[in-house]
Amino acid sequence: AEVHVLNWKGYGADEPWAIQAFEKATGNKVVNDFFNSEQEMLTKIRTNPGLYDVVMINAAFNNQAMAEKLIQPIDVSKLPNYADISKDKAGSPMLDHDGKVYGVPWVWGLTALAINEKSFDKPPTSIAEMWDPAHKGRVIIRDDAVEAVQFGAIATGQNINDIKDMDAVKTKLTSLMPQIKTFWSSENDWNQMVASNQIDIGTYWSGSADRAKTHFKLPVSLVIPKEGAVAWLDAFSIPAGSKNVEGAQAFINWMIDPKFYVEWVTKVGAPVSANTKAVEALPEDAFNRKVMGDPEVAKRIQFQAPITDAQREAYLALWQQLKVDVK
Amino acid sequence: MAVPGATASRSGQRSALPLLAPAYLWLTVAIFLPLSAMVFFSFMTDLPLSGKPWAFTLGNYAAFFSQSLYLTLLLASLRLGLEVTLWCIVIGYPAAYVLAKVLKGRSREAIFLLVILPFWSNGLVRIFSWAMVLREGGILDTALNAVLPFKINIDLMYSYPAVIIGLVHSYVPYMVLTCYLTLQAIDDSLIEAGRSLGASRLQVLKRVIIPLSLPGLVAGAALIFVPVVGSFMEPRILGGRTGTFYGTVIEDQFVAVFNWPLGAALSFILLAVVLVILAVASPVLRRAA
Amino acid sequence: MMTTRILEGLGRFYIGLLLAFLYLPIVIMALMSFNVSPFYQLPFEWTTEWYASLWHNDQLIAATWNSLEIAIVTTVICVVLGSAASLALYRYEFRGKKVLQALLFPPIAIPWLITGTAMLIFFFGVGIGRGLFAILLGHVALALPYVIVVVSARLQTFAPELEEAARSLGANQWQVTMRVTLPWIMPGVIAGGLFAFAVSFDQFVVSYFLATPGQTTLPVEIYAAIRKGFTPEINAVSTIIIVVSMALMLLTARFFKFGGEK
Amino acid sequence: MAGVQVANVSRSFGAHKALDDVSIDFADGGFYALLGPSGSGKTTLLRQIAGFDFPDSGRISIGGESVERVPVEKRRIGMVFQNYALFPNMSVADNVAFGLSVRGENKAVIATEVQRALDLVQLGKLGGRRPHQLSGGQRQRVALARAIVTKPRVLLLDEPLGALDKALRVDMQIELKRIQREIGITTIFVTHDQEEALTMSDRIGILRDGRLVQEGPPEEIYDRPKSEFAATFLGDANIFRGDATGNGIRLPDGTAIAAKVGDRLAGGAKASCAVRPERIRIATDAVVSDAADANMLKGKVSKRIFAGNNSTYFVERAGQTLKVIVQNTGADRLAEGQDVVLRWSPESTVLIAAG
Amino acid sequence: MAGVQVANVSRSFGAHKALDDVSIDFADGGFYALLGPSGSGKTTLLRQIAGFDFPDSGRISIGGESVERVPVEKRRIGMVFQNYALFPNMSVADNVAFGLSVRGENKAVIATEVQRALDLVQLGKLGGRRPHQLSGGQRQRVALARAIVTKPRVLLLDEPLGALDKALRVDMQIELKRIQREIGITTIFVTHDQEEALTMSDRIGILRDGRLVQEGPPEEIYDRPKSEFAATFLGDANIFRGDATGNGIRLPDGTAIAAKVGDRLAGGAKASCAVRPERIRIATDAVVSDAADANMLKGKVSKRIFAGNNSTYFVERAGQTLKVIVQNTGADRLAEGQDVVLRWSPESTVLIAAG
Ligand SMILES: Nc1ncnc2c1ncn2[C@@H]1O[C@H](COP(=O)(O)OP(=O)(O)OP(=O)(O)O)[C@@H](O)[C@H]1O
Ligand SMILES: Nc1ncnc2c1ncn2[C@@H]1O[C@H](COP(=O)(O)OP(=O)(O)OP(=O)(O)O)[C@@H](O)[C@H]1O
Ligand SMILES: [Mg+2]
Ligand SMILES: [Mg+2]
Repeated sequence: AEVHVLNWKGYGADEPWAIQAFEKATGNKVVNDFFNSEQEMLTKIRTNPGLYDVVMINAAFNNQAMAEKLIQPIDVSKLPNYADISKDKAGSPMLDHDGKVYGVPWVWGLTALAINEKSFDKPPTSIAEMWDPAHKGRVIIRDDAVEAVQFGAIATGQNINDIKDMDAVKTKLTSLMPQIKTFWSSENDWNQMVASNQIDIGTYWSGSADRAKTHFKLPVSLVIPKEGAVAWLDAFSIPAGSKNVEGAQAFINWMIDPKFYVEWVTKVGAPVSANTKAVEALPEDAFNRKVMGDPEVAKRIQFQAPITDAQREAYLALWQQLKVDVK
Repeated sequence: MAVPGATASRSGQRSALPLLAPAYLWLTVAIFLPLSAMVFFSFMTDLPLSGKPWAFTLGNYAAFFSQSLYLTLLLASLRLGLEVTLWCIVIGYPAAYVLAKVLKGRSREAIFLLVILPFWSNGLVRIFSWAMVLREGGILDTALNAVLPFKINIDLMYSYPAVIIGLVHSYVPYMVLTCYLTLQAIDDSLIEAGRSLGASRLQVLKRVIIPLSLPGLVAGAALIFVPVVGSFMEPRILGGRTGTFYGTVIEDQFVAVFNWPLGAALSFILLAVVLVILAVASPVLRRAA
Repeated sequence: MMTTRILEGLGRFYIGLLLAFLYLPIVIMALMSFNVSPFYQLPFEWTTEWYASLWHNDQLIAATWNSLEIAIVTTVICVVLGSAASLALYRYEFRGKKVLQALLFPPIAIPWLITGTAMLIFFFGVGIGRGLFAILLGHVALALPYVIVVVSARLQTFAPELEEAARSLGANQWQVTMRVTLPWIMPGVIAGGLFAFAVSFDQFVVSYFLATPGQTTLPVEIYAAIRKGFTPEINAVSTIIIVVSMALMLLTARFFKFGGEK
Repeated sequence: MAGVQVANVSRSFGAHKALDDVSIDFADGGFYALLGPSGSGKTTLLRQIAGFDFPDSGRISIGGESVERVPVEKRRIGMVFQNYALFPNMSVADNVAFGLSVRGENKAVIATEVQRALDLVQLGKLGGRRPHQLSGGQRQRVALARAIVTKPRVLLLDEPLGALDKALRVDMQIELKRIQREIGITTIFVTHDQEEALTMSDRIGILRDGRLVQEGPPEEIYDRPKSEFAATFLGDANIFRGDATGNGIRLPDGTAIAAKVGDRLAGGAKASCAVRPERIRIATDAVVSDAADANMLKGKVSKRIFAGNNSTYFVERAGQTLKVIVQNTGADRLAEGQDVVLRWSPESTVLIAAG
Repeated sequence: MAGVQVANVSRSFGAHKALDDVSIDFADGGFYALLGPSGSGKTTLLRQIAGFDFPDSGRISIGGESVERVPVEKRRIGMVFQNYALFPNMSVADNVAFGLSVRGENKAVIATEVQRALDLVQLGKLGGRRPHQLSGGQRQRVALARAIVTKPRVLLLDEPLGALDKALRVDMQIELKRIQREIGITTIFVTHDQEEALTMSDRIGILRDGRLVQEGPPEEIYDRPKSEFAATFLGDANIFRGDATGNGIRLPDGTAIAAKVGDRLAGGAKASCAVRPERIRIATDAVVSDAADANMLKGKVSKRIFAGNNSTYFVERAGQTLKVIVQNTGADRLAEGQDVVLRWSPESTVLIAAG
């Protein structure tokens, strides 16, 4: 049977070696489809009922998908590896509703800072580095309203899920705009900018930074600033109307398996697995184990909670205004 | 030359129908009906698709007027469209003229096709290549510094000029093509007649050739101006910080916040503005012809 | 006489400049397909590894073929339907003609993103669904207005008494069209066809919405690939396409006259 | 074959009446010349018959059958356009072959017919050229060959020989007449060459401002014009205006002019007499030669213009310039300023009611 | 103003020599007619003078100055194109105004000049029309008005009156001559109307296959053609071929024809005699009238063709058809089949060396 998987492109689930092994082991054939934004992902499930068997959903969106009845509860007893998932993640209220599991935590990561190693003798520790006039025109951030605003919240010492002082965020971000070279929207953008030595510092995803260093051998390293960072959790769900639930379960289980994870990290570079066993299978000094597993770090990071449409639109309005003002 | 409706008047609708029907049926099914659905959505508070309650509203259109942002961006986009169109005319028209009236023989056909060909490469790949050329330490920078005795820093990337360059590059073949089509049809004896009456080449160009090639010029200008006003890909990638335009905010509504009703309303406002501009321009242009 | 020669020389020079401008990114694209770094990094290091890996990238190759097929079919359909419609708009006077002409602009003016979403929803609603057929449906609709606009521009230069002459010689409407009108507007038809091909072949947005997994087109593949990390395989495949089409075009240029005749 | 009936046809362009209630019966197999000043509606009339344009009122029949609903291509006409309308994208031979080839004629037959038609218009060797590589006269001949090669039942010729030199024109005239007689094509021919109209046609129609002024066989129109306009438009005429007497008119200065041709008019009415310049004999006043010439006037030669086979003398008389044509037989010329006597017979004088 | 010198100009299109070593001196202020069969190179020659096209060899000067490097717009010419070349995008008035307006003339001046030019070509009321709304002759007149309104120093007219009826044509001829005389424009005029060429021009040049065949004042060319071609091309001629005698030729059947005009030829050489049809007197054989006519032949009338002011009799004689033109003075006609005697004087007979 076929398992239709909807995920970001190049995000583990489409690694040829993994798929090959999975297909060999379970007899299911994997068909990958990709999205470029969460909204698009939702649209795709909405307009293709019954097409997908597995969908990767950021935990912050799980609630919305469930409310729209786009996804179905998952029988976690069919997933042997589910037991190894760290309790704080497996029990997340973002994924479990009415005692039913709607999302299986897969990996988590950070939106933190990444630096061009060539531009720094010593890695910076503060988020304020981005505002340093020395980096004028050599800063890059993602073209994403929610992320930008939450980032501003961190820079102004606020809770990203409960921003009280929007004006402070706006002022902070306004003063950042002139520093910026351009906005990135894909890993490739970031990597190209570094490769051609056009930037010093910018926001980046932890998994991507890892990939840039490990896989592409670029002079990139991740910095988790002392003010904190935005964390996100990605989880797998099974869309309502899936025609191959069994295959979907097998696939999800495969994805949270330590064996796959270790291979993924070594060959490609990846975020941190939600499976504690998987993380433990990494070498002691692995970044995902040593830094990301550091309790000091854990204290500093803030997980993204779901946000309402109204908030999202307000963030977008703010973001667009900032971009227009800088023109 | 064109004698409008010389053979026409009599037959009208009935004769036109079989020729028009296939094209317009196709357009109806694949564009007009879907867009009508969008028009419908643009008057809703929310998409029915999303499973949330919805109601009719004019709010999406009101949003355009309540926030100065949209108007600012629309004007910026119109200016962008105008500038790109002008550059395309400035660059493309002479090339079309040379192709149509100066070059003769085989090389003409070959060059003509060569002009179109870049078009067949992927737009994104082309934009990335431009980044390579325009950035600091890129091809242009290196090449100029190799030639010039003094050191200059060329970093056009992520700026308004970069957007213009990228868009002009993408659209200039339209202008070359459409102008060529009408220029080539101008009888040489008209040019000769103009010069025998004492008009210099430039005057002949202005008074005879341009008016006669106007249909092509107008078609080309419309085919460039219209999509450029709504473009978002090139501005986003090449414009960097300054690359926010009307098209990009529409894109945001669709991609980032899933507010299709607002996105649709914004695009229909754009469409209306563009159509009004074309409608106002066409009689002016016709009079010039 | 002298000035004529000088002007001709200037003309050639100018065309050369234009071609240089047009081909600059293409050349870079081709060069980068031979560069080791996937991030357009210099210094240039020669490799053919991207061509080799392209060879094994079945998905990319399949997508390329899909794109080619769709573009060719789109071109043929657009040229036929578009030329017919242009002729009707040129020949006949009837009520509503202005409206029909104005209707050509929405497909061009509305950002493809919106059109694409609209198509997705509508096709989903009426049961056409997604897939290559839906993509074709969409591409033809997007390219048709271009063909009609271009062919109409050329038709405006046509002298109607030629049609009259042909009819006086006993040619019926079809023969008049095929043997007198069409040869005159041929440059426009060919140009329209080239546009249609370009619109379809480089069409990302609409294809993106309408493609089903496993059945994609080249631009969709490229866009998706860019999220992951751009590989110069894309440059490689683009280079191959350009080189092959250039060869084909220059070959055909030897056999056909694009200028029409005076 | 087929005659063409034009009945009460009118056609306006905006406020301008290009054709105004025109009725002509073009007899089957006849050769008909249409004459008229520039802009008088000749081309417009041909276009109505061909079916490119439609009358505002009136009807047109070909072969007895109304053609209102018959499209151009079914009317079986051949037409030479005033501006030729050659197909620019085809060679000369393909232009000529067009009519046969749309009919689905056999290739070999077409090739022979086309070559024959090209030979006929003396362009046998230029079949491979494109129209833009031809001279004006060559183009016109291609248009002619193209129109006749299909052997239409009605041939509409809009100044088909206007760009040809005299010798070629005569050759073409002979060929046209031959073809027209052989297959009995009804031919309607617009020309500005009067000699051509007079020598070739069975009948002539004269249009003026969209109206048919006079119609009839060439000699009748030439010898008995019904109006001053007809008299001066076809051929040349000296016009005298005065009051009708029983058998002619009396000029204001009292001179009587006798006329034996044309209208019979009651005495006293305003009337004109028309006399062809070649009918007047000119002599130095001393000589009296022929008593049969009842009309005589005195005058003074003001100018002589040489025109090949004849010369025209302009003679001043009572404020009027009279023209006299004299064949250049090699005899002595009259000098300018010489006093002369003009004589002509009443049989050469046409009486026309003033109108 | 300025004369035009064409010296040894040649121009080929591919293998075809459209102009072959042509030299003509168009005198300043002269009125020059170019004649020649269709395709003989007349338009090509005008285009060289105008500067649209360049000679392969030879040189052209205007006003004594070589114009090789002078672009068209600086040559100060006016041209009427064979196909008119009116600007389709401009009204009639704007077409005519074009030349003045590119010169930066004052608006009011332009308006007056344009109206005057349009009145002159009798189109005063049609200034607002577009060219495609005009009849053929009207278009031609617009082209003429457009060319003369700028008062050029050289006027190149390529069949400028070909689409006009006789009356209008005569009016235009008069106007053209008047303008040309008033401002002394050097005028070069292509026409197929022989009468027009003969009556209007100071000199005539005849082209054939790209070569200049003969050149001179009208009467000289008409009365003393230097070749059979010139004799038959301009006007009509009866040609007799035989062996030269001291004062004429002897036909193969032994008849002698006396000639007093043209070349002096040694006895025995092949030669021709040309006689204009209007110089021959035709009579029923009984009557003997004038002893001065040394040449006499007998024949039989085979046909008579009416051509308005004259008629042509075709007379068969020894396998040759001779033409005789008789003015239509109203006298009795000869019947077809009648035996006749033809007479003409040696002064009317041109001796031409066989070539
Ligand atoms: N572009 C061309 N290519 C080939 N031959 C040409 C071209 N232009 C003219 N010719 C030939 O040159 C010759 C002279 O042409 P030209 O137009 O001068 O003739 P013309 O004397 O004006 O004749 P007409 O009285 O028919 O207008 C013709 O035989 C014509 O076919
Ligand atoms: N499309 C039009 N719009 C307005 N007037 C027109 C149009 N076509 C023709 N006319 C006018 O109708 C009249 C008759 O034109 P037509 O072409 O029949 O003249 P014609 O007798 O053929 O003249 P010519 O001998 O000059 O060719 C002219 O006065 C002309 O200006
Ligand atoms: Mg006419
Ligand atoms: Mg010519």
